[in-house]
Order: sequence, then structure tokens, then C-alpha cells
Amino acid sequence: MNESNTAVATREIMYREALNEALKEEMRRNPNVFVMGEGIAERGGSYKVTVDLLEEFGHKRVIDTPISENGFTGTGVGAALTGMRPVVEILFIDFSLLVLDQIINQAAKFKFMSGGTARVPMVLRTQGGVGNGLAAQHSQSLEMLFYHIPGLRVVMPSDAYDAKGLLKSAIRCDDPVIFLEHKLLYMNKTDVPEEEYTIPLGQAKVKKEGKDLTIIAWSGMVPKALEAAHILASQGIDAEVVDPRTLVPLDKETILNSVRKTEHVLIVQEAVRRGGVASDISSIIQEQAFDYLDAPVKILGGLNIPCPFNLNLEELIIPQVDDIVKAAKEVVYKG
Amino acid sequence: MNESNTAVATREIMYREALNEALKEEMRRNPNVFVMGEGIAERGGSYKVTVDLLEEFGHKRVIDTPISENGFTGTGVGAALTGMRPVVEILFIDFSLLVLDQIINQAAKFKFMSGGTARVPMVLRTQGGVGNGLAAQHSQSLEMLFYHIPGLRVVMPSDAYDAKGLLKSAIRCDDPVIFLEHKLLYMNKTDVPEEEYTIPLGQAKVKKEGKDLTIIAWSGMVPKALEAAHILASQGIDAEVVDPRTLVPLDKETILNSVRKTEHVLIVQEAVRRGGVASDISSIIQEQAFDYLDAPVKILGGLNIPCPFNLNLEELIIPQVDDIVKAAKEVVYKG
Amino acid sequence: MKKYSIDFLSSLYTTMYKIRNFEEQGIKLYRQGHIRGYFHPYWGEEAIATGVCSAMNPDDYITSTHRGHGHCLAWGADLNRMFAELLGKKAGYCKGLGGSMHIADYSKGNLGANGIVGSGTPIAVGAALGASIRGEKKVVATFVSDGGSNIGSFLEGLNLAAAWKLPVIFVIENNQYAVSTPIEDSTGETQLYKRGIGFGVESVRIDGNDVLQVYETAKAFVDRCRKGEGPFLIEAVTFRKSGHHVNDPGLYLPKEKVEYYEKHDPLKIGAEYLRNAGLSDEQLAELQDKVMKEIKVAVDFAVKGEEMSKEEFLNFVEGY
Amino acid sequence: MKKYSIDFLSSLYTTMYKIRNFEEQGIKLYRQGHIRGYFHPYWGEEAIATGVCSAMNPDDYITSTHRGHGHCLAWGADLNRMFAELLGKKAGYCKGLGGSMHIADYSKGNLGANGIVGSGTPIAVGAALGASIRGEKKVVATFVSDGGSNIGSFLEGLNLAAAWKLPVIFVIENNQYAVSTPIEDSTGETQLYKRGIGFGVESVRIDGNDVLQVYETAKAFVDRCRKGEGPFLIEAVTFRKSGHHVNDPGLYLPKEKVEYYEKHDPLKIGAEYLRNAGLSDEQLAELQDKVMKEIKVAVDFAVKGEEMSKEEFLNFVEGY
Ligand SMILES: Cc1ncc(C[n+]2csc(CCOP(=O)(O)OP(=O)(O)O)c2C)c(N)n1
Ligand SMILES: Cc1ncc(C[n+]2csc(CCOP(=O)(O)OP(=O)(O)O)c2C)c(N)n1
Ligand SMILES: [Mg+2]
Ligand SMILES: [Mg+2]
Repeated sequence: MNESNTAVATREIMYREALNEALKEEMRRNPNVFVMGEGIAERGGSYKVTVDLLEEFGHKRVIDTPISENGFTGTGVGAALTGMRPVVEILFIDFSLLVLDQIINQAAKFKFMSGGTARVPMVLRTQGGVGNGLAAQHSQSLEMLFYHIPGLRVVMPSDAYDAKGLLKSAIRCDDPVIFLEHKLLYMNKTDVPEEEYTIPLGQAKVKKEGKDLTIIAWSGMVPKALEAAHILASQGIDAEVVDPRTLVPLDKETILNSVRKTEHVLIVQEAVRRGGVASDISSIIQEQAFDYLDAPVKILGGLNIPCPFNLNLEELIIPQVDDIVKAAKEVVYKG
Repeated sequence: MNESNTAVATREIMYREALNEALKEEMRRNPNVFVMGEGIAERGGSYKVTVDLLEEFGHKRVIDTPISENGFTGTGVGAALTGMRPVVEILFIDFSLLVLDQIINQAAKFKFMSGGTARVPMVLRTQGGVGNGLAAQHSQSLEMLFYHIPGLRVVMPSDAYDAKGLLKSAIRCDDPVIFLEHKLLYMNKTDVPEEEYTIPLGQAKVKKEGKDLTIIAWSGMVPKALEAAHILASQGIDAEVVDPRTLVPLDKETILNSVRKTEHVLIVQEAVRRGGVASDISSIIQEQAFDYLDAPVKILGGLNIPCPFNLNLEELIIPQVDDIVKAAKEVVYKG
Repeated sequence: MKKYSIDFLSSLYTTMYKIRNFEEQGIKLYRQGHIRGYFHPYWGEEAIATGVCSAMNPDDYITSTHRGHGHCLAWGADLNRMFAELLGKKAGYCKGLGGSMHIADYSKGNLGANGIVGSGTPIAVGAALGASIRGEKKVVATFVSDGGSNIGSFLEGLNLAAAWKLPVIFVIENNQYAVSTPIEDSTGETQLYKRGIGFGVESVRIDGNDVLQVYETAKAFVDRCRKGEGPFLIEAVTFRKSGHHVNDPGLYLPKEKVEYYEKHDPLKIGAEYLRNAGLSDEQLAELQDKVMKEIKVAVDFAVKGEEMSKEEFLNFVEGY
Repeated sequence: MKKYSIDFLSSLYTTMYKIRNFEEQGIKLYRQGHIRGYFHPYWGEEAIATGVCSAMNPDDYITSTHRGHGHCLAWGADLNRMFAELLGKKAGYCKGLGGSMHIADYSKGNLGANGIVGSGTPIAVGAALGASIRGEKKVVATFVSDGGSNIGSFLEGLNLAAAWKLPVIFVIENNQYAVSTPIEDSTGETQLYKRGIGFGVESVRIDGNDVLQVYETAKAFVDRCRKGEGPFLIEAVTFRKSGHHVNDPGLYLPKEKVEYYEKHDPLKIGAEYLRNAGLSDEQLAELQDKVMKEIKVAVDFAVKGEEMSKEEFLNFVEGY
């Protein structure tokens, strides 16, 4: 089955259920796939992504770990190097700061350093983003730390459909994949086919077509961008919303095609503005579609500050629907 | 003394000697300044930056650490939180991947999380860059990992003069400063005043004036950019070379002023092209000086791959003088 | 066991009772929607923070954990500012920007709770190192959980303090579970004090629910730390009174353990000490009453308190 | 001690002698400018890799350190490809892209040297975990340095293997120095095997220069690992024959220690075993000669070898 096939039976399921299905299907398909992380077995994970896996696959393949993120991530790397396909869960992307040696110095480098003889087919699943008053150490969006590192793939699905298809591809990928979920998306529902499907890494998706401006957004910003596009439509601005879905490899073609059509670009990013992935996408558009641009590429990003605990202030620091609407108008009216 | 004062007695010293002087002067000035790292006491550090400190300041303030990067960096954070001014050395920036929890989740966040009551006046010194066949785990340029994090300052001096003045300011800064040296610069000599001086964080320097194009470069790329500018001059292209020196805070004004003058921009970066600081600077120029640009901002960065051991291949992966000359011409002739 | 004055025993009890009821009120406020985010109650473990902190000097330092309310209160934190912080109010210890997992009082040497398990340990070692460079005879206590004793930050910190002979007391609060994972599943050696010995640190395992046992152990180590004989490690065995987090009913906790610790409750043990020392039931009730009144006032203060305005906030973060 | 055949003892000696002379030739090549980057010679420590690896099966796994040539050779690496890698040549184990610190042979279960101290340990634990999931009775040896025993990666890995009862043998090569830092300065407990005990791992301290002692200890642990009784830890005490790196003269090493280990050299001890078993001096010389010839051929092969061309390289990295 591929994505363009639309006449299939579907049902609405949650993002977390879609992830759970992907794990189950891949674990059934390949006995070398296993999952490990804190509280993922009996408890089914903090966001319930791994529920019921223990019953079907047993303790050998559904492993609760001690609080030793660096150690168990490295364990995943070693298992992958020797033929397994581990899916390692880190509870919060903030804690991934404890495992970057294993991811960046080890997993990302082995294929290269070995002259191509070693592969690390491992998935690191974690979640980030602002929400629910979790404060500065549990609310970061750190995709840039992985995006910048050669040897890693970076996937950030924004809905259940993408989440399932991409996680299945991530598990089948022969290189390390950083699979970044968003804490506010787990309960969101989308139509997901009954039938098995995968989504290749590296294909963006136009989530709404439009001709006046291109809004590029990923992960938690996609639902907001779509809502903003809806409001903009009611005000006579026809925005196209492009979701890269995979940040590495990045589907530059789909992005550039949209830009060439609309000639106006807004990139919306939950991560702090300074040095985010949006900057890199902006630099690419600017280098490769300069002559099409009617106005500067605008970036709407998070404020350059940590996340406050207070809920009303928390709201302030990342782009909200109204901010997107406002920024989009600025881009369109400037051009 | 300030930078514009040019009628001062100077002598030529090496980058590493300049750093050594800065440490000595600040340790004399403030008894709460101390240094810690691997082999920095008797041995004076792998790059000889800390030679002679032990004799003058003793073991209490010149501390050899076990191989526990995360632990001793956290020790620095704790000392800083309680009134000290530690200068922590991590041998290679690659090893800083072991300490990012302490830097990003802790040091960078305390001031904010505490509502302003806590400060972490700590300097993390380390070095990066490609050179001498040290291969994939000892050759990275990872400034982006710090640049993206609110609460950190990031300094990357390219010569002895800047190194000394900036390190002194970094040690006096009340917030955590990431001070990034380059392994190939340590032996480079520049004129450095006899007299004490400091360079404020956040001031770029025009290292060569020019009118045809702006080349932005930092750290190890500055000497190469200057050499390229020299060659370009002989070919009738008058390039301006701007060295931000401090990446956070970034001196946008100096950069934008240069861009408005030359209308052509090349950013040269040793770090891999994808998601580097160059992308962010490009996005800023593009947002804030779009109407001045005669050609797209070009980024010449490292290849998106790890560093090979073989010396001839190593050379290939980062911008060399000839590459800069070629890229500069492309920008100028495109405009 | 030494004989202690009623005053001293009362002060220990008062602290424990304050922590217990702070958590109970906090949970209520959470359920009412006044508190959001993570809330890890310290109840059931009150004797540890209380015993350790009461053995220290006011100008010493502590670092705490994600389950940090108890350490702050035992270190003398103000109830008003504690509740205000939990409610995200401007009068809180961190102006409402930190919340439960980041409460701290740097001005008093409380270097804060920490949302990253184990990361407080190297920070504590650094506080001790700084004091030793300055030539001050301060002691640092660093609290860490059983789960936290498996992470590199803690283990490296332990070794550093040992290598440098620093005045640090490592206090492992072994409540036998990390969320739902029993300690047997997370290590090959559940007697956690033994890992201190592996690094050359004098280490003991004690009943963490007996406040006097904690106090006496800590006091001896604090005194010896001050003489330059540190570091030391205390494994204090205890149990959570409920789930990991306010929303976790803790159904996985074995019934026998729950029942045992129901009886072996730190407050019950503390009250028994008081009774043995001659305090009457009325006097105890009076003491309890006083705490409850303070808590009521503080809850009221916090609920009515202002939040930081958007303008104040944007002002505060200028320069990032 | 058991009686061993001359063949077996010869094979142990041959491996040690090969490592010793590999390093000597490597240092020469370094000084001649054929090798660049880091070069940490394993000489003086040959008995450890040799004793441990000869106790294992060819389809087991090892992970190594920054001082990794010895482990690779003891695991059976080809001299030609070893030298070629050190010289950055295409015929090297990593096509010249890895170099000294990253030599590996994944096809044979050698998971590689590592430039980051301690980081090989969790990888070894993962190899063991994978094998155990697949139901294969493999054993994994992970070599780590004394300095590396202070880092979180090693300590967390040790605890994980213990918690999960995995067939891993942790081999601490305690050469008593981390570059110029003596072990006394980097830990409160210099008997490093004790930290294994702290995690519930059966641990011993042995003479790392005595190849038979290493072999017998490793053999017993390997056999028990295969029966599911792992993990185990061996602290093998040894000493570097020179500075940390080819460019470090090691002047800080105390004279008495240097002299002691000059006499207590693994090759001398190995040769003594052979003599006691009846090998004549001529036979020994013959054996040595054979190794030297192989090395000469390999050096020649490496020096003459091609480097990867720029085109091949750019082709190789496509898709990053
Ligand atoms: C490094 C890290 N890993 C995981 C978490 C998530 N987490 C918070 S508390 C906790 C369990 C803690 O158990 P334990 O360490 O025993 O402390 P307790 O809650 O029992 O006091 C976990 C896994 C975290 N905050 N930090
Ligand atoms: C995490 C890390 N820190 C520091 C280094 C730099 N370094 C390489 S070897 C070494 C000393 C190692 O000493 P030890 O661990 O005892 O091993 P030995 O060299 O004695 O075999 C150091 C500090 C590194 N490679 N990795
Ligand atoms: Mg616990
Ligand atoms: Mg050593």
C-alpha cells in the first residue's frame, strides 16, 4: 500500500495508538526488533505507547531499564551493531542530553568510521515540546541537536497516520533514526488505514494546498498551522501548509516547489528561534529559490528562553495560532 | 584599555600563551577563579594552555580531574552556583557530548528556573575542529549545540589577541560561557598588548575592510578567509572579512552594516553545512537586510559527513582557501 | 540511644508533620486544579530529610531530587513561598517559573530540587569543592533516590568526592521503587550502600523511617566531615506512601509492604519518641494544630497570590 | 597451575610477541611520518588481551579502548590490514577512515577500539543483550582502562549487565596511570575490582602481566558466563612500557615502577613458561623470527598500499 491509495478502509485512532500498532507490527515481522526504556513493560510507558507489548512479546523483547539513559542507549547501540533492531525510548528529549555521546560519537559514526562495514539500525524514540506546566527541564524542543549530526535520520511526525507509517520505516532503516514525538499530540486522532502501510523517510507532505504563501511546520506546530491556515482562508489568504515529516533527509523538492508557487514563506518552529532547524530551511530556500522570493523568508520560532512553569507564561513562549496568522499576514503584505 | 587604543606596547605571542595569560591574570585578580580538567596541573594541559598555573596557584585552584567529564563539569556548576568562578576544561569538544545535561539542563537554566536568584558564572573551555588526523571522534565543530541553547554565551576567538581579551571577559561574566578554541590555532601568533585589556562579549570585529563582498567567518576559518581575501584582492575583488568572535550574543549590527555596504555575503563555516550557525546568520541577514542583497547569501560549510582519519581526505571535508576564493567569486559574479 | 530533649524531639516531629501535611494539602490543591505539572509527594519519607537536615548548620548546603518538597521544608523553607511556587505564583521561591521540580533557595544554601535524576550530585560535590577552596568548613548533603543511584552523574560524583576527600554526605533515599520498577530489577546489588564502599567511601544502611536513627547517623558523619574525614554515604531505607506521582495510584506496590510501612510510618515512630520522652497527647495535638494553622494560612496566601504578568516576564527574560 | 601444552603456550607467546613488535614497528612508522594522529601503544600490557581473548570463542564479541591494537591482534586481526589502517590506507580494516582509535572487525565480532574512554562498555552490554534475546550462548569481553573505570558509561554499563545477568566480562586494564595522573589521584578506592562488588558482580584482582593467570581467570569466567552465571569483573594490574602516547616520553612514571615492570614484563614471563615447558632457546628464536617476518611483510604491504581516492571517498559518503 502506498500513500496515494485513498480508497482503503480506515479508522480514527490516536497518535499513541498508531505508534503502538507500528511497534507491534514490526515486532511481529522481525524477531530482532525489541524495545527498551523506563517503565515501558508492565506500565506500558508514560504516554502509553508500549501498552500490551509485554504480553505479546515477553520480557526478553520488552525491557524495563534502570535510570541509566547513557548506559541503556549504548546498550541499544551495541545490540544494533550486532544485528538487532532496538527501539530505545528516552522519556523526555531533555534527558537525551545524557546520551549524546552514544548517539553522536558512536551510533552516528560507526558506519563511516568502519569504512562501511558496521551498521547501527537503531531507533531512538523520545518526545519533546512545551505543554502542561512541566517547566524548563521537561519542555525542550531539541531536534537541531540531531539535525546537525551527519549519520542520523530525524523524523518528527505530526499526526497518527504519519506516526505509524514513519515509525515502521524507521525501524526498517539500516541507520540510526531519531524519532521525535510531541507530548501534546499523543491523544490526537486521525484516520489510519486498517491495512499495513509504510511512509518512506524523506518525503514531505502538503497538508493543505494553497497559492498565496507557504507555511512550513512540523510536529506540534502542524495542527496550529492548519488552524491558522483555516482562519487565513476566511480572511482571503490561501496558505499552503507543508509538513516535512522527516527533517533528515529533508524533502527539499516539495518545499522548493511550494515556494516557487507561492513566492512567500513562513516557517513556524516550536524550538527557540536562535539556531533552529527553521534557520537551515530558510538558508536553503534562500540559496535555491532566491529569485522566486517576493518577501524575506520569515521565521516564527519559540522565544530564546527556557520554559517557565507557570501555565500562562508557558503559552507565551511558543507560537500560538494567532501568532501564526499575524506572521503570515506580515509575509503576504510585505511581498 | 580598550580595543581602539592602538598606541600600546605589544609583543607577538601564541594563542595558547594568550589564553594562559588570561587565566593567570584572572586568577590573580579573583581568588574564586579556579581551573579544573584532565592533566592540566603538572602537565599543563594537552595544548599547554594551563602551564605554570600549578606553581603559582597550587593544587587547590589548579585541579586535575579523573576521567568523569559529566561529574566534574557538574562540580563546576555547583561551585559556580555557590560563588566560585570555575574554568572547566574539556579536552575535546567531542567529549562535551558527555556533559550536556550539566550544561544545558542545569547551568543554562538555573538563573531562569530560580526566578533570577541563582547565577552560574562558569566558563567551559574546550577545543574543536579538524586537523592532524584525529578522525571522527576528535574533530567535530559543535558550536551549534550551544548556540541554540538559551542561557549560554558562546565565544570562538580566532587569534591570540581576541582569545586573551575574550577569555578574561568570559571569566568575569555572571552567566555560563562556552569558550571554544580551535586545535590548529594554538601555535598561531598575533600582537598582544603588554598592558591588561578585555574585549566585551558580543562585539564582532572587521578583520579586513572591503567593499565588494562580506565574508563572515569565525575560529579556524578566519585565517583562511583572510588568506582568501588576499588572493581575491589580487584578482580585483575587495572582500570584507567579519569575525563575530562571540556567537552568542551575536553582534548583528556589525554584520548587517557590512552586508548593507557590500550587498554580497559568503558565510564560511568549518562545522558541517546542515544546521550550522551559518544557517542562522543567513536567516537573520535575509530577514533583516533582504532588500540590500544583490545575490543569495551563500554558505560554504563542511561536508555533511564525519571526519575521516586519512589526512588527504580530511582536507576535503572542510573549506580550504581555494574553496573560499571560488565561492566568493560565485557570490560576486551572481550579484 | 542518647536521650534527647522534648524540644529537640518536638522540632523533629514538627518538621515531619509539616512535610506530611504540606504534601496532603498540595495533593488537594492539585486535584482542585490549582497545581499543574509534576508533583512527587515526599510523604512516607519525611524522617530522612528531617534527620539529615537537623544535623547540619544553616550555612551548609543541600541538593535535592525531583521529590524535593521535604528537603526544602526540612531545610527551613517558608510555607507561603513553597505553596506559592507550586501554584506558579510570583511570591514563590522561583517567582513561579520553577515549580515543584525546581524549588530552591540559593540564599540559604538550598541548591534546589532537580528534574533530572542524579544531576544534583555533581552540583553538591561542586559546592563542597568551592567551600574547600575558600577554606570554609561547610558540609554538603546530597539526596538521591534509589533509581538515581544507577546513573552516571551520581556515580561519577561519588567517586570525585572520594578522590578529593570532600565533605559530602550522600544520602540514598531507597524507597525500593523507581516509579513502578522494583529495585531488584534495576541492579545486581540492592544493598545500595555497597556501591559507596566500592569507591572507598565509608557507607552505612539504616532505617530511613526512624528519624533519630537518621539524625544520629547524619550527625556523626557531619561532624566527621567537618574534621575533613568525608565523604560518607547513608542508605536510608524507606517507602513511598503512595504512587510515584500524584496521579499514580501505585497499584503495583505489594500489599505486604504497604501494610508494613503503614505501621512503620515515620510520623508514628516520631510521635512514639515524643510520648516516651513525656509529651502528652494534648501537647502533641497542640503542636499539630499549630502546623495545620500555618499550612492553612500558606495555602490561602498562595491561592490568592498574583502571577507574574506577561510584561514582568518579558522584562525578566530580556538579554537571553 | 594446570599444565599446558607447548603449542598452547607458544600460541599465547606468539600473540604477545606479535603485539609487542607491532607496536614497535608502528612507533617507528610514526616517527618516519607514515602514521599521524593518535597512537597509544599497548606494549607492556600484552598479557591481558592475549589471556582473555584466548579464553573465548571465535564467534564471541569484544569491545576495546583507545589503546586498542593489542585487543585486535589478540582477537586474530590480520597484520596487513592492521598496519594499513594505521597508515590510512584503503586496504585497512576501515579503509583508512578510522585509524588507530577506531580499528574494528565487525565481521569477526571485534566491535572496535573507541576514542571515547568508557563508551565501549555499554556497547558490549548491548552485544550480550542481543545475543541473549536471540538465545545464543555468546560471551562478551569489554576492555576498559583504570581511568575509564571512573566514567559513567562504564559504571552504568556494569550495573546494567549485573541487573540483567548478562554474559559480560569486564576487564579493567589497570596500568595505574591515566596519561600523567596516578590512580591514587582519581579515586578513593584504587583496588578497582571493588566497584564490581558494589554492583553485585563477582570480581577479582589479578596480575595482568602473567598471561596464564589472566587466561585461567578469564577461562573460568567465560565458562561460567556461558552457563548464565555472568557478569564478572577482572581487574588486571599492569603498567605501560612508556608514555601515554607515542609522543609522550612518560617522564612522570616513577623509576622504581618502571624498573619493576621492566623485569616483570609479560613477554619475559611468557617466555619463562615456554622454557619451563621445554621449549629451547632456538625454538623460541624461530617463533620470534616467524612473527618478525610477518610484520615486515605487513609493514611493506601497508607502506606501499593505496589510499582511497577523492572520488571513491565522495562516492562512499553519498547519501549522508
Ligand atoms: C535522568 C532522568 N531519567 C528519568 C527521569 C524520569 N523520572 C522521574 S522520577 C523517576 C523515577 C525515580 O525513581 P527513583 O529514582 O527511585 O526516585 P523516587 O521517585 O522513588 O524518589 C523517573 C524515571 C528523570 N527525571 N531523569
Ligand atoms: C571521555 C574521554 N575523556 C578523555 C579522553 C582523552 N584521553 C584519552 S586516553 C586518556 C587517558 C586514559 O587513561 P586510562 O583511562 O587509564 O587509559 P590508559 O591510557 O592508561 O590505557 C584520556 C584522558 C577521552 N578519549 N575520552
Ligand atoms: Mg525510588
Ligand atoms: Mg591507565
